Amino acid sequence: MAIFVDHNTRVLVQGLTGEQGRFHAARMKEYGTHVVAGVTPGKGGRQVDGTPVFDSVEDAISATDANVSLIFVPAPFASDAILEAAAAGIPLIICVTEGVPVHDMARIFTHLDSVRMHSTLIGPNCPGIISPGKSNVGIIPGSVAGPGRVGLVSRSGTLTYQIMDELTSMGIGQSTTVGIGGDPIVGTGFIDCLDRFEDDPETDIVVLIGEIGGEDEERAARFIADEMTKPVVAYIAGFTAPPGKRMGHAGAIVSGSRGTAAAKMQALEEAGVRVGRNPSEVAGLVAALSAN
Amino acid sequence: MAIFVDHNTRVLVQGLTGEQGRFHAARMKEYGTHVVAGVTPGKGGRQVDGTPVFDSVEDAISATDANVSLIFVPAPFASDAILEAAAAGIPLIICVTEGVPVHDMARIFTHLDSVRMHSTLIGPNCPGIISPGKSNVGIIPGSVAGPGRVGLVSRSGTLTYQIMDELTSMGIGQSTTVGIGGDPIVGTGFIDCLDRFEDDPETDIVVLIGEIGGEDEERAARFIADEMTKPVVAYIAGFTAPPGKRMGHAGAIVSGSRGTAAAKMQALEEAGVRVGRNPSEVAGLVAALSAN
Amino acid sequence: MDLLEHQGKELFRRWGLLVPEGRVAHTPKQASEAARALGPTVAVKAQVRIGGRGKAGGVKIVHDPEEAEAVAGAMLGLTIKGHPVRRVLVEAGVGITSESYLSILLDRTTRSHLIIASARGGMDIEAVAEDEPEAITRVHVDPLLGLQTFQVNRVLAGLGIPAASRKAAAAAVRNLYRLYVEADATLVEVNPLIVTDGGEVMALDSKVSLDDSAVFRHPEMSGYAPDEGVGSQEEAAAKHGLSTFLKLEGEVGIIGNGAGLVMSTLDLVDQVGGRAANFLDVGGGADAKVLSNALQLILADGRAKSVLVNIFGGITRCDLVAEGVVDALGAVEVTVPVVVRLAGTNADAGRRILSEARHPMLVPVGSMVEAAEKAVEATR
Amino acid sequence: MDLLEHQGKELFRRWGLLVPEGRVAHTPKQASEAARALGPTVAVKAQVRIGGRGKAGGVKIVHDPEEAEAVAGAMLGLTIKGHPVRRVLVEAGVGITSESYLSILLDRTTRSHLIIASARGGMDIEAVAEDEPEAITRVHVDPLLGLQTFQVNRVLAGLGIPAASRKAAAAAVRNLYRLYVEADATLVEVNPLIVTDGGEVMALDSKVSLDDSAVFRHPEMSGYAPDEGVGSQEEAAAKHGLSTFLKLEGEVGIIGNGAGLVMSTLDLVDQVGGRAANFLDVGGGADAKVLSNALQLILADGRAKSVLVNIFGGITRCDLVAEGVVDALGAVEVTVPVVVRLAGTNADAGRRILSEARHPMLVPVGSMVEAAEKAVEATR
Repeated sequence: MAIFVDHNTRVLVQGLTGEQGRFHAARMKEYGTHVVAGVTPGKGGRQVDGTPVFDSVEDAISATDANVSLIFVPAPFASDAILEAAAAGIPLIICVTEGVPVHDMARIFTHLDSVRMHSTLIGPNCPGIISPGKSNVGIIPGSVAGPGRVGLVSRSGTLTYQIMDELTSMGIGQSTTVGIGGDPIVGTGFIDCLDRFEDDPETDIVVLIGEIGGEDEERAARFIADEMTKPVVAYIAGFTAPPGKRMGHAGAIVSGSRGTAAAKMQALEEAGVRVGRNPSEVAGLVAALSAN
Repeated sequence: MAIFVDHNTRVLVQGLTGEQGRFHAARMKEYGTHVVAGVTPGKGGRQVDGTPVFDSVEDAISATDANVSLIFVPAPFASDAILEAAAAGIPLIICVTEGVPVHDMARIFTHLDSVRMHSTLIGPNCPGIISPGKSNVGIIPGSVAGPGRVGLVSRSGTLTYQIMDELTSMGIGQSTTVGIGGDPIVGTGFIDCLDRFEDDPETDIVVLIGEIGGEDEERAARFIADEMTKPVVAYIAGFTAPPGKRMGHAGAIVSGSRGTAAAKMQALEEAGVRVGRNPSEVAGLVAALSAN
Repeated sequence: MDLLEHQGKELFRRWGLLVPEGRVAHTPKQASEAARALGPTVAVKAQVRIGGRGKAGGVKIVHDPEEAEAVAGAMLGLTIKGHPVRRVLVEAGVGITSESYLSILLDRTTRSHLIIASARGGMDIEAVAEDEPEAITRVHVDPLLGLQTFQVNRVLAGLGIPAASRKAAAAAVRNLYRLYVEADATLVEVNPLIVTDGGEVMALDSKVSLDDSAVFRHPEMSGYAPDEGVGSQEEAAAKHGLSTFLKLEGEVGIIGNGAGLVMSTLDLVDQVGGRAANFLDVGGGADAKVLSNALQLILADGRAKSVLVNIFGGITRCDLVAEGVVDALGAVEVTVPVVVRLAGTNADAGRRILSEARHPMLVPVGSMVEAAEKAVEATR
Repeated sequence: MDLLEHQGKELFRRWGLLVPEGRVAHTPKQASEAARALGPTVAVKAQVRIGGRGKAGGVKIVHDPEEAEAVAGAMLGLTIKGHPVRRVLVEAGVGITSESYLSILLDRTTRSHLIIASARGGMDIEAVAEDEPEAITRVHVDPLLGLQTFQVNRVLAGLGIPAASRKAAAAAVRNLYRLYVEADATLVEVNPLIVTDGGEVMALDSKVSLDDSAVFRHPEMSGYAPDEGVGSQEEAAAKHGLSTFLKLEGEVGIIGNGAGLVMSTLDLVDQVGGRAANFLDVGGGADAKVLSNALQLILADGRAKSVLVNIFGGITRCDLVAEGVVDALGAVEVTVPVVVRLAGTNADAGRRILSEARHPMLVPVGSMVEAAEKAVEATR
């Protein structure tokens, strides 16, 4: 099973003809991911490393039965790319692009919320999703992942690779790692991912990697307390971040007294979540749970 | 049971202080409908015939637990009134107002389609809903209705009264009559009403009263064929309407070869619906079915 | 409200679409003057609110002012499918390298906006849709989200615009969508949308329908409403606030309350072998004055060989309706039967008023079917 | 991007909100000239990107140009919560009859826009929300639907605007919302929004944050970006494309790849008893040049008593990172320990490069925890 992506995943890459798109598509194929199409308006008919390019998502789906769209197009065009993929009815859209304006995302989020729309959006500004040994859609280095029964969901990139790497080197594999992205508004939040992991028979333990800003971790904590039976281990980055300063990610900012790491950790611990103080501690907590 | 409105219906009237609102609220109360509040911005604190008036729908709901909003405000303000009622989360909104711009309705329809919105809109340009003996919300004259087990759903007003009157005078009462309205875009179409009648244990037979324009009757026919077990009798007005001419209702217009009464009748008959050629024939068909 | 070609093009211009230079002429003389200013080669086009004028001789290309004057003279005498030609549009000729079809309309089924594009310009699009469905591109636009770039790209592909004119065509598509939304149109059609020999993208024809319900937002557009001419029945109806009046071809005058009921009455008249002379809905809550005006309007026209008044009283009170009928019968000379059927609120009182009037032309009846039969019978 | 008060007011004016007449002064002399033009009574207000300047002496009312000059002179020497005052805004005095609070911000929880209104103007709104929650009105606006009339009415009720100024206040609310959307703001705050003694509705202060990601749509607004002064560390970072650089108060210089990992590194340094001197994310796929620049930037500042380089190679290659580190160590004199932890892609090759460099200040370590400990230890 795993969640979101697996052996049946057929990826089209919006922006395949760009430098980033081409580079990561090649890495994904190397990993064994089925990359079946690229889309760049006006460049239909070409090929990139053997993958056919189409003018539109609609054309690409008709020709290749792609069921996931991975977006690498530059920020000014990313909103249009997301809306095109959604209009074409593709079930899963993963947007890696960083720097999508937040007003665009507010509109897109509201639009995708319509009952007529049937697409799940991951990101933007996210590293993508990997189900180790099955499919790798995005920029997560496959080398840090190993197949197993721990699910990860995270707002960040390299920090997640760090934790995956520690787990893998301890012999603890992962069912799926989902990078939901570091922007103030992302298409899919922690809760939806936790819900899927809870329902996934191939996941035993879930790791949530949060950071300062917003209150998604607090809401996730309530969800865990109310709805989850599987153990959850968490990590929160940004305890030392000063208020009002954006810590790299557009969404990682403490506003006044809101969005602090301390508040998030407290909420999670009150929900029964074990919170590690650094990546190694997180790995250790997961290892202890796995041993049971 | 009945559908949409019954003994538990508590009506607030948006535009109660206007001439129309006041007149029809009085008639509704006379019928026994619970009219609990009025809303007119800037006129909060007044009373109209003993009914308290509030500045906003939110205030009115807090104070009176109203669960249906009936809208009589003039067309330029009707869209705002609908959106206010929906934002306040009222489950059922009935808009009597005629002349709401169709672009406004396209936007409102899309908005109400969001999974975050929980309101059903009937109308605009509709006569409302009556569940005889229980509740009368709108402008349908209570005198033509009698309680019973026939459900009616219609795009028109007086034509429906005519058919109700013929049924009632033959001793055939109604569970609920829903006037969905005569505009090109209405909040709730035939199918949703048919679905509710199908599920309503107090309804045995359904009468569908359509007219030229659009293809809602054709879609209703498919729904009847696929989903309904209860017998349906139909009537279509406008066989003699010339193409391109608007027959009173903004939605009653044959465009090219589309939206003709003949096509609608054929679709309904192919779905097993008995179609009467005039109101009396419709009443006769229902009587025959009732006798079985 | 359907606009004339030149009115639609006024809107096109206002929203940044290119159209040929042109002038409206009400007389042959004005047409020749326009041809002198815009020519030598100009198009003379009859301005009527109906399609198919080309086949009916409503569009001519001429090469000098004298020819323009002669052609306009002939055209201004024409009646195309019942629509008299009261003005012509004289337009400068343009060199065409390609013709496409572009329209935006309200799609009732999906409750959204629909853009239709085709490279088969200048043809009957319904016929193209029938014969070559793959030659038609359909793009639905979400009313809240609005037109997106990827959709413009789809439309451009459908239009088959040459690469050099893509940018201009994209602007035309965006401008047309803005017009459609901002002017509260229910249809905007450009057939053909051309690429000129200079690479410009231009609307050679226009068909625009505006939402009557939204005129309050566009008071400046109320001037586009059809001007049916002084003294016409439509003008009289409008003057009496009877806005849902429609002239038809038959001989039975029809008055009723409620659009559905009136349509149903027309159908019944047809079923028993007659034809309606008009559609007239007096609306909800009509009083004696409204009824009297409505009846006098139908009687004054002289085409009706009988009149059918069909009222189902809800808010409308049948006693007031009856008073209105009697008032009208007293006010004008009545030479045709007036069949009146009253039901609902105060119907008994109404029927009493009618029978007490004892007017020889007044025919009170009990049911809709009987009303239709009596009214049609009287026309024979 | 947080704007200064006068920049926010520039936007207010552009979007039709009233603000007092005012001039920016960079010198006491300019302030006295402004006071002469706008006075006699003017407000002199320090322009800093931080709240609470009033209590810090950053806002003064003065009554003649000489006083203005003196006050501005004192103010231009101030540093308010670490923000040096580089300019003041001199504004004409206005008569106030009421003060309200109005703001619009992105509500991350509902993914929609949130308008906050209160009749308690001129106060700390978080304190009002705490003490008198019923004095705060919150209205969520759907991002696709936009601001509706009923919502404006709710906001006006919350603002407590007197009836005579309702229309002006409604326009102010609508204009502020337009600004918020059209300028891609994430926060617009007016505290206080006043009614003047003439009944006008005016923004007496402004707080505006724009979305950095949307600057490509508003190139004219890029000039609002903080000008940290020539020769500053921020300027140097920006010059090298290291845009996610943030100066902090501590003594351990931090370089890492990925925002989460860098935050995590800062936290670890804190956990083992140190404090970070900066936040510096070199981003994805950094090469030797980027790393060398980043390291030289931190070393040049002189505040760091040690530097911690923490790289998890994904797209980033650790061998290139190591080359960059070695390059920087060769390019400048290094007097503080540089602790380097490499993991992921090509980490072994990277570690080999480091050890072969045999630089006395270079401290290769195996884990993040060890890295933090070594780096903090070195600062003692």
